[in-house]
Amino acid sequence: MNNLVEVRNLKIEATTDAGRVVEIIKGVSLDIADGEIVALIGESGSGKTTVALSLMGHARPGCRITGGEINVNGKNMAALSEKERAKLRGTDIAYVPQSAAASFNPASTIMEQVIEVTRIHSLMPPEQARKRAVELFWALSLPDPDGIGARYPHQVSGGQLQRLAAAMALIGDPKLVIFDEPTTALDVTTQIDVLKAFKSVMRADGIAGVYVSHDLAVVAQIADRIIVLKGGEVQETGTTAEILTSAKHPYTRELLAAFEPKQRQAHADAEAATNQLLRIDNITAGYGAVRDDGLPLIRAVDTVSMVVEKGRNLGVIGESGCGKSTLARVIAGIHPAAAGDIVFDGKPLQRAAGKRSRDQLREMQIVFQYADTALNPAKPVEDIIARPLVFYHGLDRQARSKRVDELLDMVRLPKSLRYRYPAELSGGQKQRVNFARALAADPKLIICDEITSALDTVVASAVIELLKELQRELGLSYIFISHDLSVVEAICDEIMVMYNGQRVEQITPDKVKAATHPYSKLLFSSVPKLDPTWLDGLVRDPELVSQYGHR
Amino acid sequence: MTMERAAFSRRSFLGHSYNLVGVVAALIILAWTLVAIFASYIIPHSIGDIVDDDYFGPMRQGLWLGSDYLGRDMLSRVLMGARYTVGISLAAVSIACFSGVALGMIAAVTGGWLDTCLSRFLDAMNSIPSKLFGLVVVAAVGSSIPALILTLAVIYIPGAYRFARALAVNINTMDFMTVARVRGESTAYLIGSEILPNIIRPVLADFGLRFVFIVLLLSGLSFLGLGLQPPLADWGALVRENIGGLPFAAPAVVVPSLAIASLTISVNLLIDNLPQKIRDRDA
Amino acid sequence: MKSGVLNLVVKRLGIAVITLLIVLFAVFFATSMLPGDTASILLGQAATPEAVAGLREAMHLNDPAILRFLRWLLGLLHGDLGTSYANEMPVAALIGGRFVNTMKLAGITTLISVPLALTLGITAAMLRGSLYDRAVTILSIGVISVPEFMVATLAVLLFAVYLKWLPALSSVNEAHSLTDLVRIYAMPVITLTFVISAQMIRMTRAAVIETLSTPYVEMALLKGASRRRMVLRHALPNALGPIVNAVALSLSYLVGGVIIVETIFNYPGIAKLMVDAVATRDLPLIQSCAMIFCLGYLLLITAADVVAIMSNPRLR
Amino acid sequence: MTDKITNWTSADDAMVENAIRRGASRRELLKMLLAGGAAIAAGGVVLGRAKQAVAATPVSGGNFKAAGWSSSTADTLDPAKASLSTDYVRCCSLYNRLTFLDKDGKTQMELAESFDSKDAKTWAVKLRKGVTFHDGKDLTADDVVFSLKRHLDKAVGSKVAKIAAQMTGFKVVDKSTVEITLADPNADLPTILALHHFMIVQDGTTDFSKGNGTGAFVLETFEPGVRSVVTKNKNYWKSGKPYLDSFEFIAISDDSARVNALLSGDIAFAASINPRAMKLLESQQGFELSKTTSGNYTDLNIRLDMDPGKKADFVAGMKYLVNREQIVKSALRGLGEIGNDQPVSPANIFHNADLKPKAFDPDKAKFHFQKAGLLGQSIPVIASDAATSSIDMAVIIQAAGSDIGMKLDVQRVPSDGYWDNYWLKAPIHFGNINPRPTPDILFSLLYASNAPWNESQYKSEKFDKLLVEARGSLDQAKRKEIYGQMQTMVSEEAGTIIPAYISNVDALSSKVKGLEANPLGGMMGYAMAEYLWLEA
Repeated sequence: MNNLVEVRNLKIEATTDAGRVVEIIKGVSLDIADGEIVALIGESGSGKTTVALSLMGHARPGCRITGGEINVNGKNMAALSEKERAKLRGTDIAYVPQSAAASFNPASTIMEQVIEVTRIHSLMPPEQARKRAVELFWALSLPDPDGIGARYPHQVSGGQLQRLAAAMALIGDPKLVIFDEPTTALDVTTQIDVLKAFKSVMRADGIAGVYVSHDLAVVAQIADRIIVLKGGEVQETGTTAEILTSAKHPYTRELLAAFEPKQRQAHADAEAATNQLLRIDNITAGYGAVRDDGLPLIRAVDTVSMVVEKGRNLGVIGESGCGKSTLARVIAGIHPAAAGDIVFDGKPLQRAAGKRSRDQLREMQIVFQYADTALNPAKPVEDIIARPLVFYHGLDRQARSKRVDELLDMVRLPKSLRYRYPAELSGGQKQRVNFARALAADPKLIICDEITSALDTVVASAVIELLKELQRELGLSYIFISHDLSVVEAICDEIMVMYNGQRVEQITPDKVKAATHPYSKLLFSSVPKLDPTWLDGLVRDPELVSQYGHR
Repeated sequence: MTMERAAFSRRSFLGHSYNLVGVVAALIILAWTLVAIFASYIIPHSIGDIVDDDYFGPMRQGLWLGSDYLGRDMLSRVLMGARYTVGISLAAVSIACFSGVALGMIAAVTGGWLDTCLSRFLDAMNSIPSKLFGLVVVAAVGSSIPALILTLAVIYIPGAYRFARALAVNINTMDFMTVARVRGESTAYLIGSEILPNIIRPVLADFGLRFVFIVLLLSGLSFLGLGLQPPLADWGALVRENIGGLPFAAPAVVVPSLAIASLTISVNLLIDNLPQKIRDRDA
Repeated sequence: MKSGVLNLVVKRLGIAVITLLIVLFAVFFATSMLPGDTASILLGQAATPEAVAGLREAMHLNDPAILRFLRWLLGLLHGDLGTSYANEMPVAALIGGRFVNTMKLAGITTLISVPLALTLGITAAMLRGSLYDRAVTILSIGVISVPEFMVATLAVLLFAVYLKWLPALSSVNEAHSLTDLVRIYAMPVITLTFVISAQMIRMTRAAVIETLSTPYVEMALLKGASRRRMVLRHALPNALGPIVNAVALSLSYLVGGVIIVETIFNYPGIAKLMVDAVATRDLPLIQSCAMIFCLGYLLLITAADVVAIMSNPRLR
Repeated sequence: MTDKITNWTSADDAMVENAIRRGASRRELLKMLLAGGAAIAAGGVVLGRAKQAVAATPVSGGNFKAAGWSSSTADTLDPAKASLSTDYVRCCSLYNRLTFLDKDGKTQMELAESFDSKDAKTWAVKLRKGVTFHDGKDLTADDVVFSLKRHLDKAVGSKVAKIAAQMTGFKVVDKSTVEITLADPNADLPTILALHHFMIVQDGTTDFSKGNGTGAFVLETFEPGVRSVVTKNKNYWKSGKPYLDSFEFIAISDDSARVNALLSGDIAFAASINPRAMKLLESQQGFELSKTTSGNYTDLNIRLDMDPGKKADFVAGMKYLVNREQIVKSALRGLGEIGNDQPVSPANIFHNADLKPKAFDPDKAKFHFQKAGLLGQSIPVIASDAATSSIDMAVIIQAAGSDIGMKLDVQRVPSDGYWDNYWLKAPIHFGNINPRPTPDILFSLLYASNAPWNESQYKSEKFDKLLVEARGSLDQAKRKEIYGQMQTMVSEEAGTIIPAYISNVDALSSKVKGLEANPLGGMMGYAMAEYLWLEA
C-alpha cells in the first residue's frame, strides 16, 4: 500500500423515518498520497461530507458504513472498534468543521478546546500543549496569538475561529486533515486570509488533506487533485489543472460554466433615467437605546441614499455586518428607519410596514436568504403561494388554484410540487417557491436579500437566470443584496458598495475593476478566480488589509 | 456518534410510524375514554346503593371489585369515577391549554407591554402553590364540577402559557413570520395560521403531560377533601374515602389507585411514543 | 462580567417586588371572597349576630378589610408581619418554627433528590437507548404518574405500621441525634424525592441529549473523546441552563406544595399553617405565608437564571 | 352495633369494675353487658377481665403522648374561647371547674365544696380551701367571679355567652364563698358549670398563653395547631394525682395518620377513630378501643318555616325515609345508637326510653311525599364534613329516596364557614350537636321558641312553658316526667331528625389504664389526663 488513504468500494446506508434503507454512498473509491491535498467537490447531497467523515470511521446518526474498505495509514477504519477509532481520531486524522462557530463549545475557553486532543490522547503535558498551540496560532497568522486562547468562542470572529479550528486539528500532528467546507460561511476578504493560512501550514508540515467544498474557485487555490461527486458516486477525478481546463464529465462542465461571466441584458437607458421607482434619502437606522437626537445608539445604516429605477436593478454589496440586510429591512418597513425618507412610485412611504397601505405592501415584496425559515414548514407549497392571492387579490378557490399552477410554472417548478411541504423540497426548489410567493403579490419591486447565498453554485446561477427571465416578462425591479460579487455583477445595473453602515461607492458592473474607494478595491480583488495560481499571485495592499480586513 | 436504535421497534401504518408501547398506551386511554362515555349504561349497581352489609368487602361474584367503606359496589363506582376523572381533567386541561397557548402566542407575536404584563401576572400566579390555591378557591365557592374544572384550569394556565410562549417566540423570529407581517396580516392570522401549525405537536405533548398533572392534582385535591358532590366520586376521591382499606389491600382502594396509575402512565408513554409522521421524500 | 450579573439581580429584584405585590393582592382578594370572617369562624356554632359583632369589635376587625391589608403592607415595610387574628400571637412567632421545619425538610430533600436526579438523568443520557436508559425512563414515568399520597401512605403502612422501623409521625422536636434525624425525615424525604425527582430526571436527560446532537459534541467525538467526556465536558455545561431551571421549578414545590406530605406525616410546616390560616380567615397569617411561597419561588427562579447566565460565557 | 368481643373495651371494663365496686348484683351486670352489646356467653370472660382491672392499682410516672383530631392555629388556652376538643383537653389538664360530671352523668364537686339554693335562683357556692394556682397564688372567690363574669363580656367571644347570660349577679360573700343570682330559677346550675368553658382562671388574667390554672398539670410548651406539653403539678390539690409525669397532646387531623401513629407506637392514644379504621385496629395486637356514646349526634334539619318543610307531610315522609339502622350499620359502622329524633341521649339520666324510634318505611314515606305533592321534585340537602358523618348519612337517605322516586340533591359544602353560612339557614341541612349535660340546656339552646339554635324553627308555647317549669323545679321525679313529655313533643313535632347518637371511639395502647366513659364526651369528657396511668 503506497498511499496514505485508500478507499475501496465504500458503501454507506441511511435509514429514513419510515425505516426504509437508502444507499447514499454507492461504492466510492479514492486514493490520497502522503502530503497530497485532495478536494471533494459536488452539490449538497452529493455525499462529499459523508465520504470525508467516513475516513475517520464516523457516520452521522442514522447512517451506517455497510461495505468497502477505508484504509487510512494502514488501518481499515471500517473494521475497527469504536474505541480503536477514537484512538486514531485527533492523532492520525483530524477534522476542521464547516462552521467553526458552532463546533466550538460555547462554555469553554478556546485554549482548552484546542489542546483537548492532547489531553484525550495524553500526547504531551498541558503546558507544552499550550506552547504548541500558541506556535500554531502564530503559524496561522492569528491576531494576538498569546492571548487569544484565553477567550471564549463568542468573543472571536468567524474567520479567526475557522483558523483556530485548524489549530485544534493540527495540534495532534495528524497525517491527514479533513476540511469540511471551512470557508463557506466567511466573507471573501476573510476567506483569503484563512485559505492562505491553511495552505502554508499544510505545505510546511507536508500534511495530507481532504478539502470538501462546492466552490471550484476556492478548491482551485488549494487542492492538488479534485474528485467530483454526485449522487454518492465519483463522477470524475483529475489533477486540478486537468479538471479546470479539460473536464470531461457533463456535471463538471456545468460547475465550470457557472463561473463564466454572464451576459448582462441591455436596457433602454433613455426610458429608465426618468422613472424613479424607489428613492431613499439619508436613511439612518439601527439598534439599541434611542439617544437625545432620536437616533439609535448603534447605527447599522448611516445616512444612506439611493435610487432604484423602474425595470432596473440595484445591487448592494458588502461584507457581513456592513448593514446591507438592515437596509433591506428598512426599505421593507420591517425595521423602521430612525431618520430619512422613502419615496416609492412617487409617493412617500411610512417608515413602518404596519402603517403602509395594503397596496403599498403588495407592490414591494421581500425575499429572504434562508428559504428554510422563510417558508412555513407546516404548510404545503400551494397554501404558501396562495396566501398572497387571497390576501391581496381575493381570488376564489378555482382562480387561486389556476394561478398557483401558473406561478409554479413561472418559477420552473413542476405542478406536482404544490402538495409538498417545504421540508420535502431541495434548497433550490425552496428558493423558487419563496420567489413564487413574492410574485403572487404582483409586485413592482422585489428586494432579494442574499437569496443565492445558501445555494450551490450551479443552482444559484440557475436561479439568477430565472430572475432575469422574469424581469423581462414582468418588468420588475430588483434590489439585490449579496456579499457575492459575481451574483451582483450578473444581474444588476448599478452596484452600491456598503461598508460599516455607509454607502462608500456606487458604480456600474463594467467598471468594477476601476473602483475608486479603497474598500471597494479590496472587496473586488478578493473574489477567487478559477485559476490555481490566483491565490499565490495575489498581492494586496497591506494597509488596505489592515484597515478593512476583519481578522 | 454511534448509531441509535429506537427504544422499541417501530411499525408503520397510514403514513405514520408507531411502536408497540405507544399503541398499547393509546388503547388503554381509548378504553378509559369509552368507559367514561358509556359508564352510566354499563354499571351494574347505582353508585349510591348500599349493596353489601360488610364494608371493604373482597372481590366476589356480583361484586367483582368488592365493596367500599359504606358497602357500595366498587365496580360501579370505579367505572363512573372514570367519567369524572377523565371528564373533569380533560375539560380543565382543554381550557388551560387553549387559554394558555392562545395567550402565549398573542404575547409572543405582540410583544411589548402586553407581553410583559401577561408574563408578570401569570408568573405571579405560578408562584402560588397549586394545592393551596385549590383549597382556597373551593373554600370560597364550594366544590361543584364547574368550579373544580375552572380551578384546575386556572392553576395550569401559567404553565401552558410559558410553554407556548417560549415556542412561539422561537417561531416568531422566523422569516416567514416577517414575510406575513409585511404582507399586512392580522394578529389572528399570524397566531392561527402561521404559528399554531408549527407548535401544535409539542403543544399536544404538553397537553398530555398537563392532563396527567391535572389528574394527579385532582386526586390530590380529592385527597384533601375537595371534590365532587356525593355520591359521585372521581378516582382520587375513591382512594381517599377508602384509604382505610389500604392496610389489608382492599380492592376498594387498590383498584382506583391502579386506575389512576394506568391512565397517567399510559398518557405519559403515549407522549413519549407518539406516532411520527413519515416525512420521506421519494428518491 | 460582574456588572452583568449585578444588573440582572437588580432587575430581578424589581420584578420580584412587582410579582410579590400581585400575589399579595390576588391572595387578599381571594381571601375577601371567602365566606365568613375570623370572628364568626372562631365562634363556630356560637356565632350569633351579637356575639360575632362583639368579637369583631374586640378584635378590631371592624375596619374595612382593604384598610387592614394596607396597614399590614405598611407594617411589612418595617419588617413586621403583623399579629394573627385567630390567636393574637405575632405572625412571626407562629411562622418562625414552622418555617425552619419547612426549610429543613426542603433542604434535606434537595440534598438527596437533586444529586440523585441529576446522576440518573445524565447517566441515562450517556447510555441513551440502553437497557439502563429504558429502565430509568420507565421508572421516572412510573413515579411521575403515581399520586404522592399513595406513596406516602404506603410508606407509612410498610415502614411504620408493619415493620415498625420508622415512626409514622415526623415529630421534629424529638430529633436529638443523627439517627433520630434520619428516622424522622426518612419517609417524608423519600416521598418528596419521588414526587420531584421524576421531572428533574426527564428534563436533565432531555437537555443533555439535545446538546449531544450539537456540532461541538460531534467535534469532540472526532477528536477521539470518550462518551463520558463528551457528556460531562461538552454537553453538560451547555445543558446547565434548562437543567437548573427544571431543578428550580421542582424545588419550588418543596416550599408550598408539600401540604399532602405535611398532612400524612403530621409534619408542622408552613403549607399546613397556611391551610389553617385560610380556615380561620387569618389575613395577616395568610398573607405572610403567601409571601413566603412567592419569595421562595422567585428566589429559586432567579437563582436558576443566575446559574444559567454564569454557566454561559456569552451571557456573562 | 356489632357483637364482636373486640368492641368490648377498657371503658366497658371500667364500667363493670365500677359496678362491682358499687356492689352491683350479677343480674345488673349482665344487663349492663347486654346494653353494651356483648353476647351473654362472653359475659364470663369479661367479668374475669374486669376483676383483674379492679385488682390493678394505679402506678405513677411515665410520659403520655396522645393525639387529638382537630388542628388549628386558633387553638387557645382561654377556656371561654375553647371550641375544639384539643382546647378542652388542654384546658382540663391546666384548669379545674367548680363541678364536673362523673361517668354516670351525676354532678360532682371539684373546686366547689357545695352548691346551695332554696329557690334555684340564688345560689351560694362554697369553695374548696387550700387550692393554689400554678404560680402559687391561692384560689379565692374573686377568681371565681372573674372567671364566670368574663362570659358576659362580648369582647371575650365566649362560646357559652348565651348560657352564661342567665347569671345576672355575682357577689363575693367571703374569701371562699360566692353568691350567684340567676335571672330565672334553674335547678341545673351546678351541672351547667361543669361545662368546659367555665374553667376557673385567675382574677385579672388577660394573657392565657401561660395556662395558669389550678389543674393537675403545668404548661411547658404550647404551639397552636401543633402540640402542647404539660408536666405534673406537684402541688396538685387532689392527692395522689396526677399519675403521669408529663402529658403531650398533639394534633393529627388526618384520620389515617392518627391511627398509623398509634399502631407504629409513636403515640399511646388516638382520639376519635374513624369507623373505617376499625378493621385495621382489629387486626393488630396490643390496642384497645374505648367507646363513649355521650349524646353527640348529627341531625337532619328541615326548617318548618320554609318550603318544603312547611308541608307537614314532607317532614313526616322524611322521618320514615331515614333508615336509622342502616345509618348506624353502614355510616357509623355500628359505633352509635339508634336515635329517636330528640336530643336527650340514653347516657342522660332524663332520657325517655319509652319513646321508640320511627321504623324505616319507604312506602309510608312515599305516601306522605305524594300527599305533599313533592314526589319527583329535586330537593337540595346540604351536608358537610363539618357535621360528622353527615355526607354518608345524606347518601344513604338519598339512595332510599331514589328507590321511591324522591330526588334528593345532596350538596356537599366546605367545612369552612359551614356553621356560619348553612347551618340553621338552609331549608334542609345537617347539624351536629355536641353533648350537653342537661336537657334544659339542650332544649333551651335548640328547641325553645326563642332558642338561638332552633334548627328546625320549632315553635310551641306549651313546650316553652314546660321548659320553664322543669327548670325551676327541684323535684327530680317531676322533672324527669316533664322532660320525658318534652322529648316526645320534639320527636313528633320538630323538624329535626336525629337518626343516631354517635359513639366516639378512642383507640389506645393496652398499656394505658384508667380510662372511663363520660357523658361529656370522649377522652373521659376530655379530662382524661389526670386520671390515666401507664402500666409499668
